[in-house]
Amino acid sequence: MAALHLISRSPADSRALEQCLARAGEGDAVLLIEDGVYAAAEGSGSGEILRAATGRVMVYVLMPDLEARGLDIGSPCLRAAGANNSPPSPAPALHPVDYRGFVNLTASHRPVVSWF
Amino acid sequence: MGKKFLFILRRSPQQGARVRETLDMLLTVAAFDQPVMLLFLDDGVYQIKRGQSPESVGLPAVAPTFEALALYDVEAVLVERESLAERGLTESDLVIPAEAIARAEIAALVADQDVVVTG
Amino acid sequence: MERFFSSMKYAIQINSAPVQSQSVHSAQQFIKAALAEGHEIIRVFFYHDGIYNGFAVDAAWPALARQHGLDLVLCVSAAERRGMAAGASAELAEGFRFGGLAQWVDAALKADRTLVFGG
Amino acid sequence: MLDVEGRTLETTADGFLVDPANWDEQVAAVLAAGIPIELTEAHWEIIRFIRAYYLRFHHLPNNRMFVKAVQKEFGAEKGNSRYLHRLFPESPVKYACLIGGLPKPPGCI
Repeated sequence: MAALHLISRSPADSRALEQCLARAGEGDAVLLIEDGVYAAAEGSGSGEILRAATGRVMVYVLMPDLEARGLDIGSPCLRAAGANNSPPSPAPALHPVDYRGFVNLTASHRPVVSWF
Repeated sequence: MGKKFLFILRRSPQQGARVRETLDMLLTVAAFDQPVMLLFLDDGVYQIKRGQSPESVGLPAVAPTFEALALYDVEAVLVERESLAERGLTESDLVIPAEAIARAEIAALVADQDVVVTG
Repeated sequence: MERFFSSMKYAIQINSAPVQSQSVHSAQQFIKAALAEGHEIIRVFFYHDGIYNGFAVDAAWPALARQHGLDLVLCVSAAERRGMAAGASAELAEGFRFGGLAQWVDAALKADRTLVFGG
Repeated sequence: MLDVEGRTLETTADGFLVDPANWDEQVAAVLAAGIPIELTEAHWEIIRFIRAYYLRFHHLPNNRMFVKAVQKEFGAEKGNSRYLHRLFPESPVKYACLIGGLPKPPGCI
């Protein structure tokens, strides 16, 4: 079965997301929770890493945690990371989930790996 | 009802009781005769680096505790080759024998587990 | 609403203190959502600094335990290491009990999934 | 405090020796008498084992690990909880550590 990776640390103080994606397998899922959702924010510097993973892994964002931080999934930040290129790189696909979606992801993946 | 357990250590030593407690968890799983693997990734490879002397600054030594793995029949001790290389280390710098595996092999290893604990 | 997955059994491990990070809250939200989906929480095992949950004034765990009959187990050796175990059973928050690492292994063996919250 | 032939050794509230380096077989005999356990060669074998284990690995096992470790060292006829409980009632690892002059092992209230 494919694994679900949980990222709960901000990319500014942990390389967990990057280090996780370096090992995640084809078809694995990554879920950003808690401060991990900052990877989706402007200036986080994670846009490139996430873009590189697109197609190989599915990246989900826990919406309650994103919204609690005043962010939203359509924020232009991820596009901005590739702004020097022309045409602009497409934003990596981030899939929104709520807690119910989180639970469903844990049911459809095994094992669940928390990266700190 | 057997399960496959993998413990991944990614932190450097001297992070309080944390690694020690994670190791206790692993050894308890082994004492229940469940298949258990240990993988050192990233700064975790420093856990088993030779020549540490934490006692000199009053900190407990963790590296000797890894030598107990063999006593509990934990034979699957793995270390990521790239994590070692990025830190200028080789397998001969380690206090216990660990099988080097490539970064590219880790996804398949993880996917094969039931329970993964990172510490 | 149609459910895509049959009922699952979860073992939950909590590693952080209640005031330390959002993790404890995340775990509680996850547990509520899982129960609402008809899944089962076999046990919540508090390890590392997670043991402080058993001594917190926060009423969220006692309320969850009461409503859903959750088994909340504080690791006795982690509590001892932090000076929180000896004769302290009487001071435990409602719904908690002390247990050994064997309780974690037992839950992980019975569960379909084991999740770890709190770095 | 523990008095052993004129020496006064510091102990914890639970009766464990504070400094494992102060331990010798006379100290062990006094510690065992306080439980009380009458030491036989079978006890000594286990006590010497757990001391060597602690000094080598800087680690103390819980009960479950202890049984497994003894099993690996001495075989299944000794590495089982019945045998160990006969020697050290209640908690084998706790009393083996106590008599061996080691700190209190994890997981015993």
